[in-house]
Amino acid sequence: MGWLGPAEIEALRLSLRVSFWATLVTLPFGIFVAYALARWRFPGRQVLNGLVHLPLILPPVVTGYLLLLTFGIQGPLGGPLAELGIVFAFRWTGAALAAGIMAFPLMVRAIRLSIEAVDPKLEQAGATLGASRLMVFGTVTLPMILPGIIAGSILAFAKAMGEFGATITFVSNIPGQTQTLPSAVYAFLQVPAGEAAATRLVIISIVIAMSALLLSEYVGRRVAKRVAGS
Amino acid sequence: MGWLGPAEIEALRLSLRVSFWATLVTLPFGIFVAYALARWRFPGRQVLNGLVHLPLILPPVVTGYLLLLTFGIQGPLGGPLAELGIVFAFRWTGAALAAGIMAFPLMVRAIRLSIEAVDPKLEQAGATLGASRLMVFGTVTLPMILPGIIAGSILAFAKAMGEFGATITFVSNIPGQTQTLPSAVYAFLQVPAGEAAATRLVIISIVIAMSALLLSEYVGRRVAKRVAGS
Amino acid sequence: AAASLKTALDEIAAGYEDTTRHEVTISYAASSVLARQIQAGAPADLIISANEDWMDVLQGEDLIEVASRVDLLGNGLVLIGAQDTEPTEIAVGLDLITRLNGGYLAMALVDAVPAGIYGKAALQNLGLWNDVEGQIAQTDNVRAALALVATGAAPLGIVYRSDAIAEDRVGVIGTIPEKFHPAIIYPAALTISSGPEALSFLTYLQGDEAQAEFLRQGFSLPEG
Amino acid sequence: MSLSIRLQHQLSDLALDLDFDAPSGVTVLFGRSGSGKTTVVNAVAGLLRPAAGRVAVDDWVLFDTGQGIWLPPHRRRLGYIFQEGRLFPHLTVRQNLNYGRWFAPRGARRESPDRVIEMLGIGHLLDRRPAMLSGGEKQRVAIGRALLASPRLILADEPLAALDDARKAEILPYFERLRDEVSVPILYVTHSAAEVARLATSVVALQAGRVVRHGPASEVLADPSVAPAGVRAVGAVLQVRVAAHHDDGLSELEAGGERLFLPRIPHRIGDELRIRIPAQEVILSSRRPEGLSALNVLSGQVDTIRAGEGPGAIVSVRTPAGMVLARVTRRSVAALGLRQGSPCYAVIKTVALAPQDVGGRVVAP
Amino acid sequence: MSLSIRLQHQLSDLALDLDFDAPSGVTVLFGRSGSGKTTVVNAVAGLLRPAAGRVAVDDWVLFDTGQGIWLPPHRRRLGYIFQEGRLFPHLTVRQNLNYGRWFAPRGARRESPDRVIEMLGIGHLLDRRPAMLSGGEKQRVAIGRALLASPRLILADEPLAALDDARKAEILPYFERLRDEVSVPILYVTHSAAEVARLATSVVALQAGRVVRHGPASEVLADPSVAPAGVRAVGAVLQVRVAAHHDDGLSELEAGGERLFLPRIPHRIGDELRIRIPAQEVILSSRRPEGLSALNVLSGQVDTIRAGEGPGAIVSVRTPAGMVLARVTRRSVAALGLRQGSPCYAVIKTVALAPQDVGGRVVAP
Ligand SMILES: Nc1ncnc2c1ncn2[C@@H]1O[C@H](COP(=O)(O)OP(=O)(O)OP(=O)(O)O)[C@@H](O)[C@H]1O
Ligand SMILES: Nc1ncnc2c1ncn2[C@@H]1O[C@H](COP(=O)(O)OP(=O)(O)OP(=O)(O)O)[C@@H](O)[C@H]1O
Ligand SMILES: [Mg+2]
Ligand SMILES: [Mg+2]
Repeated sequence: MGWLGPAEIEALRLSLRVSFWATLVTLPFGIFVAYALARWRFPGRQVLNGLVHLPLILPPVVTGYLLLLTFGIQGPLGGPLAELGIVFAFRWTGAALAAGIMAFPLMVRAIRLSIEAVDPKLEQAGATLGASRLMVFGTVTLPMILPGIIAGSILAFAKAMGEFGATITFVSNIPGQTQTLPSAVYAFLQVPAGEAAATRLVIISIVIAMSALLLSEYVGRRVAKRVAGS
Repeated sequence: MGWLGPAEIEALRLSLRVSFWATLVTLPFGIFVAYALARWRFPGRQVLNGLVHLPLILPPVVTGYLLLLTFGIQGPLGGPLAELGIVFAFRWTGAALAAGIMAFPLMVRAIRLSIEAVDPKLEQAGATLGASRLMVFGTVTLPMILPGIIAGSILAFAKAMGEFGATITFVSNIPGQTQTLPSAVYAFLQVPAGEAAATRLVIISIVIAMSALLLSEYVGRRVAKRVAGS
Repeated sequence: AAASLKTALDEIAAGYEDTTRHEVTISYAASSVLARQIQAGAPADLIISANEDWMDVLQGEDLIEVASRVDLLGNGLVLIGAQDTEPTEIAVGLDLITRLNGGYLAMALVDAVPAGIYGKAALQNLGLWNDVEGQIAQTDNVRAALALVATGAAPLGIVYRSDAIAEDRVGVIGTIPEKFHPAIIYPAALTISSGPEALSFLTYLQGDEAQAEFLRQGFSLPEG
Repeated sequence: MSLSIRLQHQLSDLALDLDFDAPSGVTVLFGRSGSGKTTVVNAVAGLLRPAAGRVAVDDWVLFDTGQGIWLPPHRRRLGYIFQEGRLFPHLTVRQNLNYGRWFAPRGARRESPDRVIEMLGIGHLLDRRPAMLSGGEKQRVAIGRALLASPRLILADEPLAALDDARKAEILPYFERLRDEVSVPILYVTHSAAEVARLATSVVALQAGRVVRHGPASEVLADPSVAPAGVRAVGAVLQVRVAAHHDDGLSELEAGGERLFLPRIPHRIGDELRIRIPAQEVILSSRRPEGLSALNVLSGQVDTIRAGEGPGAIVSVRTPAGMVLARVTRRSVAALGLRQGSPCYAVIKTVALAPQDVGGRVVAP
Repeated sequence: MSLSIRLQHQLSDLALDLDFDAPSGVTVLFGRSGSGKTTVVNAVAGLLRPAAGRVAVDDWVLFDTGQGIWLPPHRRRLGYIFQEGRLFPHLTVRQNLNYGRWFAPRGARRESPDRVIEMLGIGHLLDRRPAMLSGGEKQRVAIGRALLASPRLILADEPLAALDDARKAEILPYFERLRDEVSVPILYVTHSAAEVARLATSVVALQAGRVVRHGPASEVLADPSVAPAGVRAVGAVLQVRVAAHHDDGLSELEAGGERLFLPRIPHRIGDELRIRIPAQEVILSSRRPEGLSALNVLSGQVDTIRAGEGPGAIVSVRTPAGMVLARVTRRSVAALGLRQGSPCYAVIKTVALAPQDVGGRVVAP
């Protein structure tokens, strides 16, 4: 990558790291919430559903601002967490948090749809064979929704790679810490003659996201084949 | 809504109009592309898939800029379309275009997942009963994926309601034409003491998007009930 | 620092690092974002804003060292058009409407973004505001306004001089005389949590080497 | 109308390679689980594209790899009753039933929906969705859906397996009617000996993807060496006329001057019928039996004696009523000294002639 | 072990209201399509929560609305063979088979997988996925999966309907073994008279959600007035001993000093068996028959004569071998002058005693 400056390579690596962790850490939550929304009826279900979708609806800047207020050093959650050693403010972890939250609705929607497509009769069959609810989930539901999980994760990863508004508002644009590819693109776009550099970074984003997409298609197809067996 | 100024009501109405049309007009394309990706194998399938996801990956500003280059008055598509009387530049239609394109990947993903969950054996059964491919689609596949279509549409609508970066870059912010709620929110956030007004608008966005969500849950559940019959 | 300073500041910071072996980390974002982050306790030492209002807010909340506040830079507004447009003098009675020819005037948000606010003031002072008010395409930042003109979407635009001179695809029709708008100031200040190196960098920014670079990028130095 | 089928196809570990002509009427595909029956039916339906082959109804070619003809499934005008039902979950029973009718060409022969609904006993289910049906109810709706599509070819993959005997007995006549009156060719997969015996015009026995026996039902059924439907299905068919209905619940039939009694049947006096007499149920006697509870005794001569595998033999006895088959042990053949031409008596229990074995009309293959 | 079931539940247009005790062994639920059989089985499995009721295996309560007990399905230790298979599509056949074993408690009685796989004839399918199986193969895997879960209660909803006769004949003994040796209670839904006759310890006849007849299989089967499995299933059960195997393919049995011949059975000489003699297959004679092809003649006296509906009657004949039932016409009863105490001869065709009707051991209810 001779045509990338060290700062750009830095941004690329950071973006990958942020998106990777954002996806990985939100995944269990995403699966849990999707399952709860798909299969359980509980009071507050619609509230949860609304909350999950919030980042999609709000302008990213607003989400970032809310994150800043909540998870900032002086925020109601940021303070206590900081005492536990978990600091989000102006760290790459914060960028991951922002990206994860922005990507969360996409992930949940995808997984939820695939859970809803699983025939409860198969889950029942698992139960009669002695598998507890959790076991049924692990051995029947989870494998059958793998295509949805992969789809949801890649969608989330792609979204995280492209996330910008909430991230820059929450954790700013600090090279090496929070300057992800999109932030770098933004910075380049703010100055004269930055277009060339911005274009370069955009192309990198595209290449990475497309590779992830292709990979997910490939894996998803193989898994779907296994699941459908045809 | 006494506590909303006329400009804000204008922005609200415009946002609703833009999101509604963005969703409605992209829907047939979304269904078609989702079907093609789910059920057909053709050369360029992965390219199409990548293209669809592009707006998700790119920073919205970049998407907006590309739209400007393509659909601007002097763009390769904008020019010819303008001669046909279809002008996007600085019109609400352009805002709808931007919103639609930004929301497209979400819509396609949701619909595609639900198409993939339809058992091809039922489509085969339709075929043996004399229904052509198109008829099978209309009478078997389409009704069965309605929950996915509703989910995808609401997701797209919500995304369209929150879209800002691509819109303002492509068609800027012209009150009454392209000043949607998020643009207004952004503007308020740029100035000190704009928070109160921004909060007001954000709450409106949330209420609207949540209502859409609730409605979609309700309709989706009813449809799913019909489809699953249980 | 304000995002529009990126090119210049990157150069200057590199020079500073070479001479002092101190490391400088710069985060570029919109002035409003930077101000809010400092409000929320961002670990910043020095802030360079494109917006005096936000600096006033921070000062009001005692988040910056009042003594260190300086007006670091200035800038000018220009009216731009397509590459080949004829330069004109900008004065009261400018035939802006004719030149727009039904098209839009690209500006940053006229009530929110500094460039837009200055531009609106200029238009008001030029007595043009009421005429063009309905024909303004506002963008979230100056660069986007510049892009509208550069791509031909808008025939005219009002942007910073520093942005206009580097864009080949637009031509400067004329600089808006400073008397028509409030002085465009980039204030800088140390935050209350700043360390000693921050002061040295702020001082360096005001040195000759740095100022020459700023001038090269189209900024001006504040009067006085 | 006749159906000709030639197929070559390789499945994971089954090589399908068969070639047979099915005369008009019901062709029963018979074979063990996994022998390829459903695969053949799918190929005829166009749901599976075989490597090579040809399927035609008379000169209407459904596909022919040689000529490159391939009619898509929806152009084949089929009534396919799937082994697993495949009802449309989003449609009500009524809509499921009507589905095929929407697409049937205007001029097509139409079944009366009311008649089909009544016969299948699904009138009270019309507004339900499939998820609210029992297993047997689903299958009945699936049968109705296929029949109402005005098909030119019916494919039935174990259509009655999920149904109880009483319901089977009600639906079987309908297939018979299709076979006899409407002359729609029917390709019928079943494991049930009674269904084979009752419906089959011809039987194709499959084994591991190949045809091991193929012929008119009466021949295949009378052949103890193959007995694709199990030896219990071997039997003879007699042409009879209803002579009288008696007060004690018996009907009297006349055949070649002989009288036969069986439990009351619904036909009118004078009706011509064919009844199947399972070889299983016939006892032979070397002298006229007396004091026996069996009311039906036909005298005749032994025509042939065919020993099958195992201890049994099938003895054909020529009687005035027609040829009767009896399944007896080889030991009895020896004990009674039976050989070709021996006079003997065929004893048939009245109750053994169940209404199930009486068909309105049995078309000779 | 005995299973007691009491249920009240309202379905769309079926009111389920039943109460019966099933003794250990196989309880067959019998009834027309839509009569509520699957619903009952689902309630026992815990897949449906009935409005009121109680289900218990001995004193192990699965649920009791009165006491507020509700064991979730996975704690009920069931082997449920579903009417529609319900194999896990994402698992191979082998994994499907092993599924229940993963969750079986350590100490549970374990079936040998090899034995089950061999019996079901699915050894060559182990690495396939369900989508690549034929209908019958799927059902066999489903049976195997349930059996290998070490269940304390087996629920079988028409498990053999999709299988061919030969396969049925292979699998039936396995259910018999479960019933006789392992004493797992089995709730078995079937439409097949032969299965009822062969497996049922007790029979519960359902009609529109209610029990219309319930009793030991031998009683219900011997009662011509109900005949839930059709009159053809009525029959008697004799206790016999294998006396000899003959070269001509026949086996000789001994019962109370009388000899019976039937086609070769696999049991060893000296084995004690119970065989079912369908009433259908028995002819009565007032004098000792001679010159008949039937090898089995038992002399005895008429015990009871029960007229059913229709033209038939069931005559019980007390013979040295035990009680034998014969289904004859009322006309024959009159013609032969049969009344209680009349001496008579029961004639049973050798080939009518099919191996299908021979059980290793039939537990008296
Ligand atoms: N989920 C349901 N909701 C409402 N009604 C139902 C539901 N499932 C079944 N039914 C109805 O309840 C009745 C009993 O159904 P069930 O499945 O128990 O019958 P079954 O005796 O098993 O029949 P089959 O032999 O056809 O399988 C039927 O009339 C059926 O239509
Ligand atoms: N999609 C498939 N891919 C590969 N092999 C298959 C597929 N479907 C079925 N088979 C195999 O092909 C063989 C024939 O299957 P088919 O369904 O035609 O059997 P069948 O005669 O209908 O059996 P049954 O009576 O059990 O329904 C079986 O061995 C089966 O395992
Ligand atoms: Mg099959
Ligand atoms: Mg059932």
